[in-house]
Amino acid sequence: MVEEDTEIDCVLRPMNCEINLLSRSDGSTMFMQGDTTIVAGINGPMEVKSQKMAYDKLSIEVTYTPLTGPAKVDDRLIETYIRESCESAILVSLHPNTMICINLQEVQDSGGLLACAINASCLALINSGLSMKFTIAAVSCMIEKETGKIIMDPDNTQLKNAKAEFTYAFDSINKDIVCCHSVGRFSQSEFLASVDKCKQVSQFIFDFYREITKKYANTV
Amino acid sequence: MDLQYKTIHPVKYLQDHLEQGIRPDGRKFLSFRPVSVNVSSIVQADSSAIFKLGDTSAVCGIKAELATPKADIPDHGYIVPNVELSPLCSPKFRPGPPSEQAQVLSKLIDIVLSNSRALDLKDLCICKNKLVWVLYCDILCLNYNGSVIDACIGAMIAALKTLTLPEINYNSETGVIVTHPENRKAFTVRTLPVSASFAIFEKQLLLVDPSDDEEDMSSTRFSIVMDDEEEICYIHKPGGIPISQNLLCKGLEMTKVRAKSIRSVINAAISTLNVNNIETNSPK
Amino acid sequence: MPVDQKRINGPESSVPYNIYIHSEIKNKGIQPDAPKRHDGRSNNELRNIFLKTGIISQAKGSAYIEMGNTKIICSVFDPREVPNKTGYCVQGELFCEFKFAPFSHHKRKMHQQDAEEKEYSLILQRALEPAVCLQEFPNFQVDVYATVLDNGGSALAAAIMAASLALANAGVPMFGLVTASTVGIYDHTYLVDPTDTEETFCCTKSVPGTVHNHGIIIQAALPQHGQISEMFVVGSVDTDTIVHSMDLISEAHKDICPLLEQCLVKTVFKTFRPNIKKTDTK
Amino acid sequence: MEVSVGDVVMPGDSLKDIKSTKKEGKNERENVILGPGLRREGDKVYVCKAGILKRRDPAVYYVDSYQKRYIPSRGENVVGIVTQKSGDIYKVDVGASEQATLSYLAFEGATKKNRPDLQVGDVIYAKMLVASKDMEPELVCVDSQGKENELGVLSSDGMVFTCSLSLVRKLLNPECPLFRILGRNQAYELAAGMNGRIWIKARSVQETIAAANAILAAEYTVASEMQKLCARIEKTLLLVT
Amino acid sequence: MEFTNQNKEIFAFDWSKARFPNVFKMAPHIVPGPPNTTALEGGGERPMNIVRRVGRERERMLGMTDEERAWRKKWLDAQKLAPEEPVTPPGYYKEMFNPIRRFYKAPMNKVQNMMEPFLGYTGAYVARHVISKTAIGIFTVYCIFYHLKYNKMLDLRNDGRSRCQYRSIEIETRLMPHAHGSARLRIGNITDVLVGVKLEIDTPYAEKPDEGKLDFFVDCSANATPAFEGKGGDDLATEISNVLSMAYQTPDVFDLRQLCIIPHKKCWKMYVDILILQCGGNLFDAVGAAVKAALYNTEIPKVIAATLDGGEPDIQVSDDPYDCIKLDITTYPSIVTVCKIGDNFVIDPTLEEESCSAVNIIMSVMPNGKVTSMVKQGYGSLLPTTLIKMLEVGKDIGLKLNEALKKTLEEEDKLGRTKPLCGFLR
Repeated sequence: MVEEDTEIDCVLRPMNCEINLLSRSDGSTMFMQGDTTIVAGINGPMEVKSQKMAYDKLSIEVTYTPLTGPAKVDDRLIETYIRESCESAILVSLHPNTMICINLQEVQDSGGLLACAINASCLALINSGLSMKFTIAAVSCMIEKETGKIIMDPDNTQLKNAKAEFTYAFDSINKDIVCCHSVGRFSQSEFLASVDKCKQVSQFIFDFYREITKKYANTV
Repeated sequence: MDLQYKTIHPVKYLQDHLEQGIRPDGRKFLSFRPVSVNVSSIVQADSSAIFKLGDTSAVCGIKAELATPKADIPDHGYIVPNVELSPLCSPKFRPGPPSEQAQVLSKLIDIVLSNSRALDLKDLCICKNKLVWVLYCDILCLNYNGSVIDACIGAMIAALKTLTLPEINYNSETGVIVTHPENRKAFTVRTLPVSASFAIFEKQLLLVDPSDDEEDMSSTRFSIVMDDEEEICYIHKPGGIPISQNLLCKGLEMTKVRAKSIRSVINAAISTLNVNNIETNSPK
Repeated sequence: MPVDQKRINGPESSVPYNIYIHSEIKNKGIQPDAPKRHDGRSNNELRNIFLKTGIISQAKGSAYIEMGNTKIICSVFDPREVPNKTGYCVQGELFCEFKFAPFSHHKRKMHQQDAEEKEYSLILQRALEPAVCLQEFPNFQVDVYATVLDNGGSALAAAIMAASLALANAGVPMFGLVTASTVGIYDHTYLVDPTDTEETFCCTKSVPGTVHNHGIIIQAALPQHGQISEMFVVGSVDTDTIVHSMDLISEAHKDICPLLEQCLVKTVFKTFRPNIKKTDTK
Repeated sequence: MEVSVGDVVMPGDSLKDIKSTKKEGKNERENVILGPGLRREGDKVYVCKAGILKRRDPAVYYVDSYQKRYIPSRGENVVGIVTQKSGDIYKVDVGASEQATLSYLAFEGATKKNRPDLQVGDVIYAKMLVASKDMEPELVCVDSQGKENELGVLSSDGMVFTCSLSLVRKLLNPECPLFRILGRNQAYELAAGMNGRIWIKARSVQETIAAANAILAAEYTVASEMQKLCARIEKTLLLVT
Repeated sequence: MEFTNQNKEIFAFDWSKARFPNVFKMAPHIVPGPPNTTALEGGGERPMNIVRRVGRERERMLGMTDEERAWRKKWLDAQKLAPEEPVTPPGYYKEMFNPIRRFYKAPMNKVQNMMEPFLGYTGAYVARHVISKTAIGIFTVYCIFYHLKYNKMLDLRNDGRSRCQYRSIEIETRLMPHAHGSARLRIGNITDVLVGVKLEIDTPYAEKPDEGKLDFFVDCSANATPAFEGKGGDDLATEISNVLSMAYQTPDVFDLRQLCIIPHKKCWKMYVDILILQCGGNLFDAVGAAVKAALYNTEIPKVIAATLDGGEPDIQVSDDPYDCIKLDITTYPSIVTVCKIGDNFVIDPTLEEESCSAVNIIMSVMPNGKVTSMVKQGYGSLLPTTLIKMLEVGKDIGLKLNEALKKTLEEEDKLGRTKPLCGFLR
């Protein structure tokens, strides 16, 4: 319903988002970060199957479907990251005995897939109107092999000469680390530097969220 | 009385302990459980290790087999780590295909192996394009009491470190393979990645090496894997409440100390094995 | 075969290196007529048994058994409702799962239960059922999981004993302890408590055309009641041989039963008098 | 980030200067009411839904947000579909996570002997009596005086369609001119449930569909353009008939 | 003394009773001491010894006074039986026999009394005993007879079979023209099993390069019994296929080497598919026999050319359907279930009998009498002696079953290919 095509900053790849595009879901979004594209849909709160019921909180089920082939072990890890991150963002105690399903479909992967998936699910959550403690923004970055430079939001070509790759998610209140994933070996100082850099950049994503919300809030 | 209290009010039970500055198993907040390692106890496996972290224990057995390499990386062998959280180790698990948790654990271990570059897959090549080794590392959790990833990584690394492979002669023209089981060569492991797990409770309270109950009731958990050179191989925090950078730094410092001690335990276990080997071999 | 998407997969096919070992080295052979077996035992001698209970803290009851190279760990959990069951059932149920660890065998085992493991699970269940007071927990089932870490022969018999110890350790009401032992038969040689090489030797090695006895007999019994709870024969043996080996096995049971009892007594002592320093039995 | 009334807010934002409009001669301490989308933690008030922060006198704060899934809330009128009859209750699907219950006796003039004739599949307009996160929601078709008061079974000639919850809120806002404008030239009956379900019945099928489309189109139309929207709808209707 | 008076009355009433007090009256005079009157009237105690010390020789010899001699004389006189003596005192009978005996003796006493006038006392006495003892004897015989007739001991089952008897077995082979071998077997018109054998070319296992593969697959159709619906039959199916694969495991029975085409490269893989159509008890035996029958008529196509062409195997299979190899079933075992019910064993149990038994053993017996596999089923346990007995029974039955099966199959084979198909798959 809303097309957003603004280049926020040269640090991050251009973000692009269309929300509420699935009519049957309670909240949905298609989120692009550069060429990496993910469609996320949320259903719920709805009734739980008895074996997965948590009597004191909302349970979250995440299904990630890769572009080709059936879901593999690798995708389970992405699902875990998204489930646990979303669980921290949602006010789970408000809806006991119920569950929500977050369905993610990879459309294109050109680097930073995990970050893109987390951002997409956060946007879908905002769209669904579920009560949340805060929003989360995920940023990926890498350390270049030769120069040791930190490159924000790298794409696939840049990633080829990466020494290490990080994905962080931050909350919108204190900008603390919600989730953290890394690939490759790195030293402590490199790690801390990358956290700092990503933390700064995450503000752009939060601003982007606000921008999107503003767009549709005004029309409704 | 203690037991009843624990079953009726599990959360309050833990909170009361934490308020008193002690954990239910009597440890301080920042003290790790004792580690013990036992290597090469399983005869049928090519190499094996049992890693105990307090109650938590995991056993890793490695079976080496032969296969043809992938076409795009013809000189790379395979390493296939799989974690099995069988119903044996905890009432949480049911028989059947691996649970999501087991799948995530397997993947994490796979990531740690590739991140740390502890082994070079080229070492597993016997004949380029034709024959390579496949190392099936099966990690079996025997007792599930928290920080399982630490135990799994420990068991796997100790097993890999003691792995020896028999000499294989491959005739690339006829395709005949001959194994010489007497000439076993040690497999090089470049570094020993060691993992440490942490649990965070409300008000940013940091607990190291959490037990199963502590893990369940914690607000968030994270694990750090470090190698010999104090380089970080993996930082894993799947979600949960946001934590500050300082807390992570504290975790990093703790990991450094912990990694050193675990490494010495593993090395000690391996050296006793070598001593035994020499002793048994010498009379002959 | 469909690829298992829930595990990390290696190459599509791989072969163990053992099959390429030169046949001269491989066939060291077992002489059935030799006075001593290849591990230095006499034919009727059992291997040393090491038993320990309560090694899995998360389980209600657990036991670990080591017989020579065979290492088995077994755990028992609280009764839970029988899943997918409608209606009342007077007797409780035992659910047994027997699993070889992938690395426990000469040949790598797959993760899924294969036919052999399923069969062994059933045998395990049938061996234990007569010993458990099933009427004590109607409509509920007790889960017993046994995993073979290292298969040095007679794994099933060891698993049965470990499981009965674990059940006792868990406080499941029982009529008596279950002991089990294996006899390998080759011609007129009876090998009590065979190792894995002896097992394969007894199972397969036979000259076609001749009518040798060969096979494996596993028997589980409640020695305190003189009852046989399970009997399992595979191979090709005549009934006289079976009868003879049953005698041999009952001799073995008499030796094993006190070991199990001792182990349990020690566990009880440890629980009530934790200060007493424990010593290992071998 | 601190926000104030009228801003677009995001979950995690905290509210600046919450105060009640002080009126002369009244008590200084007046209660501040936090509506949907706001929560208090310690002495701070946080936003928990994305939308526009609004305020009504004397001191009611709430977030106007977009939402599709209905979360039951006490006292709201909803449109539901009967899915099951069991014992002395009906189960009614209101689009929430659980089905709501509706007692046989919760109808005007219903007694143990005189039961209402409700079939599975009937559409009802009911009031939410009990709505708690831990309990099954419960509906009634009578008001506190025991009168029907427009609640009850809706005729099967009408049409039920779903829309977002925010649209219903917008339509039911007294300032929204849509129903008035639509009603000038067309006769229609309408029941709008807070659960995002609207039941509508006009003279003919065409008119019913046209009115429904007008309502759905109103989601993205500002109040000033509603006149135009209705005119367009009427024009198409004339063409059809 | 009041006695006379009393005596008269009694005398008038019952003569024999009247004598009694007189005899007894003497006793207190013979032996000094307080007369034990309670023993007279009261019926509760045993009759006292009226002889007292006079009864003993030694005491009699001790200096007797004249008075005593008189007494003795009197006593001796009293010892002489009067014609109406001996007299049975009232209560004597009651004392000698307990109430139960009195009860069951009563009718015969009556009979005896009735016969006495005709046969005299002795005759009546003998007759009475002969009659009663014979009656008891006949009764016992009848009891035993009934016991045997209506108990297991009679070796009869509720369908009229004896313990070691099979229900009628029907076998039809070669009824599926597309399979390499097939058989259908019915036991007692209830249990119904269909077996098909299929062959495929496959690569052998790396560790057994010169062996083929034999695979048993059991499918429990949900039509057989409602319990098999869904996954209900899976356990039973695994159990049956396990028993089969164990029975055929040893090379003495089935040499997998005969399925080899080119070692390391190609071999036959034999699929034995078993479909359970109806379940009426004794599935294992039915499946075992059906598999044996199916294997009997299995025809392995002849490989006419097997060459290694540059490492790649090249195989040509004969097109002629008559050009084939048959399997030698002389070593194949048949499966016997011995079902323990109570203290006895039955063969070929029906469903009801199966549900009654706590233990049954399933054994596969080769035609030479060797056991290739044995498993116990059921939740019960056994005594070693019982087990051995069951083994013997099973072995005997297995031998007979093998024999009968072989004969039947040969007979059917004689019919040749022209044999009309009468199975349900026509």
